[in-house]
Amino acid sequence: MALSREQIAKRVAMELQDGYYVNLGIGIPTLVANYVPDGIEVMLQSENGLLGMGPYPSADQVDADMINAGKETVTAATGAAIFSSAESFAMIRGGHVDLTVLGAFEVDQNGNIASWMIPKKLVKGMGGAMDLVAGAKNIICTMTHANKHGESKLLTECSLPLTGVGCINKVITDLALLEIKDGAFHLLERAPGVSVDEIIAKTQGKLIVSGDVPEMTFS
Amino acid sequence: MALSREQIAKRVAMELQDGYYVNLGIGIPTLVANYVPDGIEVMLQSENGLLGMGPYPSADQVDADMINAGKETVTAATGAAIFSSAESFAMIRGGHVDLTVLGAFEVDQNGNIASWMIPKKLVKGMGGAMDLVAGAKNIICTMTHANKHGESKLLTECSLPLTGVGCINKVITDLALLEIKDGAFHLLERAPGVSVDEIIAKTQGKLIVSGDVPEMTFS
Amino acid sequence: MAGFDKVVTSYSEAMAGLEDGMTVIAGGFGLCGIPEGLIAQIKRQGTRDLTVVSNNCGVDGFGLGVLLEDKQISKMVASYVGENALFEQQLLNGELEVELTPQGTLAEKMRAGGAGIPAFYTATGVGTPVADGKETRNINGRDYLLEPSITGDFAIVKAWKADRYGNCIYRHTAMNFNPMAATAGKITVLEVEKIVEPGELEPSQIHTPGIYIDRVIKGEFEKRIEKVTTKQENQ
Amino acid sequence: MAGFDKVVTSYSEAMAGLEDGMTVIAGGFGLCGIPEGLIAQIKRQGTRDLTVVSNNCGVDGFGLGVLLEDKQISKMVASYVGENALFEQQLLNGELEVELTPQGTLAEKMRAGGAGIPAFYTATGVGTPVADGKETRNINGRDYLLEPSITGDFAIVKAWKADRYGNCIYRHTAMNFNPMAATAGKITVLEVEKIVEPGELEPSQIHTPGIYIDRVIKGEFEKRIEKVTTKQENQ
Repeated sequence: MALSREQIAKRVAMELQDGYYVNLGIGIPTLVANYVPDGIEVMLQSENGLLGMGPYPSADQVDADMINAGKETVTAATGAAIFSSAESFAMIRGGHVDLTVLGAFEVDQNGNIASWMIPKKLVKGMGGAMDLVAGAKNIICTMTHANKHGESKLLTECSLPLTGVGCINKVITDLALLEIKDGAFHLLERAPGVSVDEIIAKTQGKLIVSGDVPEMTFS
Repeated sequence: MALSREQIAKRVAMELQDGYYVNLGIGIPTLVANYVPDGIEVMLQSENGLLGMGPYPSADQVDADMINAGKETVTAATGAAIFSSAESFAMIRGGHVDLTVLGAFEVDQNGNIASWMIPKKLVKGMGGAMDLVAGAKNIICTMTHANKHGESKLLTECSLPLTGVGCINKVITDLALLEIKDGAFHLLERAPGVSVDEIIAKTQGKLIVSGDVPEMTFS
Repeated sequence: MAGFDKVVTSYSEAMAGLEDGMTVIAGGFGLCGIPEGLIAQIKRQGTRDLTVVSNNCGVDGFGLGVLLEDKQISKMVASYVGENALFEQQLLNGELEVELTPQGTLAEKMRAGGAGIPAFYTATGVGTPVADGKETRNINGRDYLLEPSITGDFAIVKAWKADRYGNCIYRHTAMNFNPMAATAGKITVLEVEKIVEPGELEPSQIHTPGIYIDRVIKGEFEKRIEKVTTKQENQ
Repeated sequence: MAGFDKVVTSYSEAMAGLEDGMTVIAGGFGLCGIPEGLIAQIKRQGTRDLTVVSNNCGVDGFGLGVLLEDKQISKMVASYVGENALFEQQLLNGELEVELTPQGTLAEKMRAGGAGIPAFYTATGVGTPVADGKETRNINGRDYLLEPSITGDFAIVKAWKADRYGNCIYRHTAMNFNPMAATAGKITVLEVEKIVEPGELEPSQIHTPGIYIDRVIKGEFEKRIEKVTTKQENQ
């Protein structure tokens, strides 16, 4: 069965390593913070200028001067640092963030990503997404495998205007975990109960399936 | 009579205006701080990362962590700010310093300056001088009018490798105050007792003398 | 004003010299850390045809959004502008031009502008619509875009505490774009919650040195919150 | 080390991985704010053929100058190097290569290196020997040089206080080149006077966030002064 948003987040969280500095995008990526494995510490970077984002505040802790990149009120974790947006993107652009997790409209077999602009629809802007995909060493893209019309979002070539070129290493969808390398999606894991055939059917880009593909586990 | 180092500094100090942020180079420029006119406040910028340099410390105030760009122990004035060298040169390069005063080996009629390198002599480096001359809005160069062999240091064209191009507005020497514009030195003031003829004789570059040239006053 | 005392007591003094057609760089991220009183003054003055450079453009009725009400902004340079209906409408009507700029590139363009760096290379935006019309250059095997810096006729900045010389500190994440904006204005106006005497701020803890600041005014802040999220609601 | 605790207890751990031929970026201005113990460790290790990037190269017998004694430095990138006889001698003998770089350009090269900006334009050095072999480009009517950024295999940095995560603050003008150096090393090692617990430093007052720091060690500092100048002597 296709994974829920929470299950996608849970699987992403298993990619975390102790001591990682991580930037989580809006949507499913945000949920990853709820599933950090036991015994592991990560520090969340928020691109407005916060390293060490804590949980949401209690009602009486809410402070208009303490927000995250999603403009939500947050707290600072113990050992946090706060700095300017220029410094924040110096970190991001300079490759100091260990892992970035973000959503997308489309990803293609060359690691290109489209996530910000749908022609003829109103474009709100790319925010920090272009900097994140250009700067991160290690990027996981979370998305549904196909759109609501059943059309694949894992493509030979992105059809929408790009956010970044050749930057996505790994995609975790509701159906599968795939690595992108050498111009192809490599199927590494499938969601419990989802068949390899379904994944093949819903992947428009070049897909490499080698041997038995294990089911995901979540711990 | 030719001005002393102190008199040159005193004349430079008359160019200060209330509220100026000023960078003073090593040598005669440093002395300018001793002659800030009454009723005027200036703030000294030191390029290692100090805005608001105070006087030298008393013996018991000496702190190895508080130095100026000349590596001398100093104090911080009231209202000082301390920052990184990158921030310091952002200020300088970005044109935020109101006035820079520095010495030179040679200056020419096009505002070029040579101050750091004598071929075949050991070159110690340009330090911050190239950034200062490229960034300052307003630069006064202090120097002796001629070298110890009597050869002019105000030239048609600098003979030594340059520190900066077309950047010097004003020169205050032991003999005269000159403005540089339109490819010539314009004689504005002469040191008390120094004749225009002497200045003409000791200026190799194009010199414009118009009307009576007043003697300098120092207050 | 004498010497380094940059404190002004009226908003009209604070924004004196702002004229139609000028470029204004504004600090703030969403509604966090915005110079509320300076924005209100621009609305009051009715200055028109402004180019505004800021990460966002406020919301309907608050922040930079209020400058849309009388169509005072003709061009907006921002990374994300989706929070107000009026913006959308003026954009679709062609009354408003928008230059979308990646957030990190925008921050760096302001910093570079203030630091006398006219242009820099960044990998951000290579191969995307952001690269259109820009030089792409391969440096050490990777492609980069040449991005020009930004300066403004005015910068409007919000800090927490400033001394009379303009040395200031920001509070928490209300810092955001303010330090870079502060460096990039020909005239930089700082609106603060508290004015203190020179010497009260520890020199090495000052976020923006006074050399960048031309005028300081004490403001009153509503500090509207765009998205109140709390533990109770979410966990 | 587990999680974010970056504290190491020996200098050999602190500098583990430094190999012959590597590039080391060092903070400090003259003898002010230099990582004394890390420099001593490099001398002890005997690592050779190093490229060292630092504003200065210490003095005879102290600071980076000690690395000249056994000819460990093959190339020095600096803005001013005139303070030691050994340097002069090795330079004249051709044992040492020097790349003189304007101080502000050097600071910006380190910052750019850490910030993922491969090159930037600056007016500093146009028309001078510094421009030799570099692209000069006219932007908006003024000439600028293209300057590539600098990164190092190691950065060695000195701060006042750091927490175990590497968040740190510098003391007075001992800040100087340290914050930029900290960002520009593949491995950045921080030597500090005091180690505090996470949470003890106010988040918005941290000069260098821990994300840039790989290892932290507590050192003992002589803090030699290059030029003691006092009121009595000078006024």
